[in-house]
Amino acid sequence: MDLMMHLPVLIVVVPLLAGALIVLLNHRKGAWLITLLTSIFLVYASVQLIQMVGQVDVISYTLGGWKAPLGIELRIDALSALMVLILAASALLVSIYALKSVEKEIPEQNHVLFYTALLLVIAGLIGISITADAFNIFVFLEISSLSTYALISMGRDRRALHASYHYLIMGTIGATFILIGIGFMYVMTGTLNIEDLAQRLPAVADTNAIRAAFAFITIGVGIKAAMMPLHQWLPNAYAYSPSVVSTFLAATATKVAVYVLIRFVLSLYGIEFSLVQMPFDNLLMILGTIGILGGSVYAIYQSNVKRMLAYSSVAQIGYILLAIGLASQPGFTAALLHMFNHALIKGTLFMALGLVFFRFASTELSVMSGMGKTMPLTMAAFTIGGLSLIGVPGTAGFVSKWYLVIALLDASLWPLALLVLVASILTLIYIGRVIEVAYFRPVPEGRTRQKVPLTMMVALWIFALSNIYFGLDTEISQGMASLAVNQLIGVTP
Amino acid sequence: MMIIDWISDICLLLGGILTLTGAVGLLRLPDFFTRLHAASVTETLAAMLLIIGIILDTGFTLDSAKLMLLILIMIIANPTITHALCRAAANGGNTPEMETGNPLQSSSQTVSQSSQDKQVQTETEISGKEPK
Amino acid sequence: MHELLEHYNYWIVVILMMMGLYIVIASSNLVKKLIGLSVFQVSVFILYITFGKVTEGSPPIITDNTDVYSNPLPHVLILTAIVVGVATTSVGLALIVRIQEAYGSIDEDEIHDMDDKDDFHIEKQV
Amino acid sequence: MIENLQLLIDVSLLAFLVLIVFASIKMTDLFVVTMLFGIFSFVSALLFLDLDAVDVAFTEAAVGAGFTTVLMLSALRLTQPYENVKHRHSVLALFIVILTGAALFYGIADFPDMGDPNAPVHQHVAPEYIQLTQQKIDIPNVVTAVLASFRGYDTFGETVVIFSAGVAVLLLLGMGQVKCKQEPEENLVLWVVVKPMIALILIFGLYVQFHGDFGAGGGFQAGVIFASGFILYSLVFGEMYARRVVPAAILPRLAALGVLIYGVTGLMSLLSNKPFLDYNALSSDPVSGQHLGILLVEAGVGLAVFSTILLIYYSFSGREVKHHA
Repeated sequence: MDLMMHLPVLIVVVPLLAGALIVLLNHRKGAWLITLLTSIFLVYASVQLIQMVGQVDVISYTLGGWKAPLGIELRIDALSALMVLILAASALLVSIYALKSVEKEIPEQNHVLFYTALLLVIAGLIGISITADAFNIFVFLEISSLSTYALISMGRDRRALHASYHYLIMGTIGATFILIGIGFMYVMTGTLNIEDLAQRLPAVADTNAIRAAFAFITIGVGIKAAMMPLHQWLPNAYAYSPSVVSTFLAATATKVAVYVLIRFVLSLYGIEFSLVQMPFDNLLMILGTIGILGGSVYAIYQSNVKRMLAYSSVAQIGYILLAIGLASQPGFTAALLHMFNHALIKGTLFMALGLVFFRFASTELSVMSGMGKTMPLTMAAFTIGGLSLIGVPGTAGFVSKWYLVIALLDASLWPLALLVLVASILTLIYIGRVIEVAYFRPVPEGRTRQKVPLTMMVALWIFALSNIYFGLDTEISQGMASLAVNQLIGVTP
Repeated sequence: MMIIDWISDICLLLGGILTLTGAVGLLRLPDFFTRLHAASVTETLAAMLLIIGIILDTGFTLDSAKLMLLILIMIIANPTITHALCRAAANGGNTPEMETGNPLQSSSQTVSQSSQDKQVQTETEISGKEPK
Repeated sequence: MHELLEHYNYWIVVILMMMGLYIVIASSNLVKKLIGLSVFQVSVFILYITFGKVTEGSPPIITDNTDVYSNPLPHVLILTAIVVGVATTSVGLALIVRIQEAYGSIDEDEIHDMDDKDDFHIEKQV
Repeated sequence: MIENLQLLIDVSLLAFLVLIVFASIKMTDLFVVTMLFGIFSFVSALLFLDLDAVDVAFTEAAVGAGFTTVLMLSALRLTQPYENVKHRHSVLALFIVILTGAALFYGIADFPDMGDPNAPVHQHVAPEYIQLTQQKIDIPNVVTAVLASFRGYDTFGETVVIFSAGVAVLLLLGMGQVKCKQEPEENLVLWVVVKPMIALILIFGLYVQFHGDFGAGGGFQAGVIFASGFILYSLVFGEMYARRVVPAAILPRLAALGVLIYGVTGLMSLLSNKPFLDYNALSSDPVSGQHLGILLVEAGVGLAVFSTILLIYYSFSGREVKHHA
């Protein structure tokens, strides 16, 4: 048995079965341990997969031994491998962090099921990232979504319940839209495999059905990705969910939706159809711009820091969409880089807030007064994350913004490049508010230096330092991104 | 063979007519219990006649054996369901109309209980008519 | 007659979808929203099953009587989708029960007002 | 003749569906809306039957008309059965709905005709499924073959979906507890009739489970039917007794076991270095390997679905009505 050969399917099946195993064993500490071991395996597997992709370009794995359009195929190219790496790394850090955080925030009788749901979300998102079957995307989308609804509702505030319900309604509408889109493509071509679809679509590309399918998939994925006018579910869902959940979701969930969009736009429809024939590039750029400005402005007005960052996530999705809308090689590279870097940034920020919540059971701005002195390490990490979000040189955030601005200038869209800089100033304002309160407001009376668990601190600092590392050494992230782009648009480097 | 075909046709026809009367009764009868009575005609006798008609038409195959089982289950289940519904309605404070001599003359307006009114409203709306 | 009926299913399915979506968006009752969502999903199921129908075909269970079978693939897809639908509905209902317990209401507008009050309350503390 | 009849049924059932949904838009009594939705599901199940989708019809009837309705009624018990009558921002709603509808009408305009055997859907992959099922899997029900073998990975996902729904409901509502006073009223007729009925339902569930290769049915439908037998028992005799027969605490484990059975069956093929879910590896003879594989995964699906459905029911029915403070 050659396990290496089966890694593509194992990275989905192992977390799924681990989730079931946790329920079967029903042991509280064991649940955490299994989650941790699973995530370690996932990180190992994703690194292996990246190396394999470097050698053979595309790994194809046919499930059940049935060839592609008949059976379901898993396809891992550089883009999928990058997604799996982001997911696996976030999963590992989050599960280290979860040990103490879950103990604090979740009632004891729910721990086992909480970890199960977490593993199912991870597995679902990985499943979406590596499948080459349009319908299979829907199935794994629902696995991750259902568990996400449950996880969000575990927040202590009653608003978490409402936020979760709201997400359930919008998310299901989104998923059903995707289902409609897939159906429309299926009826015109008779196949569900993405490669096969890509081959058969050009013959029927000039039909209403295919254009409508494109619209439905875009809107459906747009809801899941919190594209600006469809973002209403996101702020409260992130703000009121438990720290572990908001960290993992902020680092990964919307990115997977953007991944699906890229997959459909580039691998399936092809640039020719989606970005040239349809006025999709302009649409994406407009939506991206709205997202950047709207998200940033909303973020400034929030008094809850978690919700502020949630709105900031909406803005960051705007950057990614804007970059995709450029329909150029530098644009796509910038988009993928930002997906990677934003995961690091938001992971850091939400974890830091999780520590604040751990101590003070609140993430209101007022609570953070003087926190630079009472929780210096946490706030230092938060500051690194914040600087990275603004795009200060030497941080990961700078790299992706740099690439985005270059790509914009390449397309001689200097007003948009200016806009990106303006948006950075907006980011500076809302992050600055937090920093100001934390470092320059007085420490509330009687509050001393706070202790926090080591595991949580370690996870936080790994995230924070990776922001700096990937800000200085861009070889890995940039190399992966450009390899993925070259594979997607069929250019050999 | 001819006779069996004839019997089958008669069964189907009779079943159809009974279904129709049941439906009319469900719409026109005044209160919950009389309506349930009308519905029970449809779900026992009419359904059974239809199935018998089909059995006779197809001859004796595995399918018709399954249909016979279906009849058996319907004989047991449907009256029980009607019974349970009646009991539940009676326990829920819904009493049959006893005073009015001819139930057909008591229109839905005279039925005072609100739950019955709602029932009437539901069914008239489904049938596309305006409630009074 | 037949020409007119060839797209009949699709038209009705679209109307059903629109009605389902309308219930989801326009109704402020959480249970009714969920029912609307189910109607929306079931109409998509009908769409898929309509794809699979072959004229004069029979169910895709191999028998000696016929060679023309309807397409089994949409059936398989929709079996999965039905499961997804019931899963979503049950999670949604569980959420509604918890919302009722926490807010004392299942009317979305009322819940929104209460949410706003919660926000305001916290801001006042600040 | 038969075709015209099918078309006639199709047309009238669809018209029914529209009427039912229209009525439920108008209704404000949630009990009525719930019952209408049950009818809606049942009529759509009939429609699926008419469109040759027997397995789908079976599932929709068991799930949509049966289980979902029971669940909604249980939820209404815990909430409020009436809707506040008001139509808010219906202009926005209408706008969105009309926009969506327009896109849909635009899209369906150049669909192939319904039932056209030359449509791409019937030309590309489907014929191979039918052919290969006869050659390599050798079971009559092509849907089961595609479900469990060709697209077994999807079905694995489906099993996990229902499992994750169970986990979610359990996280939200807990398993619930039953007080002794919650016994239902004495009803001799029901008691006498229901007892043999439950036996029949359970036998039918087993039949559906193991007959899925040959006719409509399979693990999913069987799981729902089996669970509905226990739900009936708990409705008529009291949940306390039902919980004595199947304790709530083992249900999550059974569901997890179902998922594990499916997953491990898939992993077995890895031992002989064949891809995940390749049942040919299960036996020296590929065809009997397929049979064994399908049997095992269907058993996994059945177990997972049965326990999850019953678990969800327990969670709802075992929860006490709490009044908001």
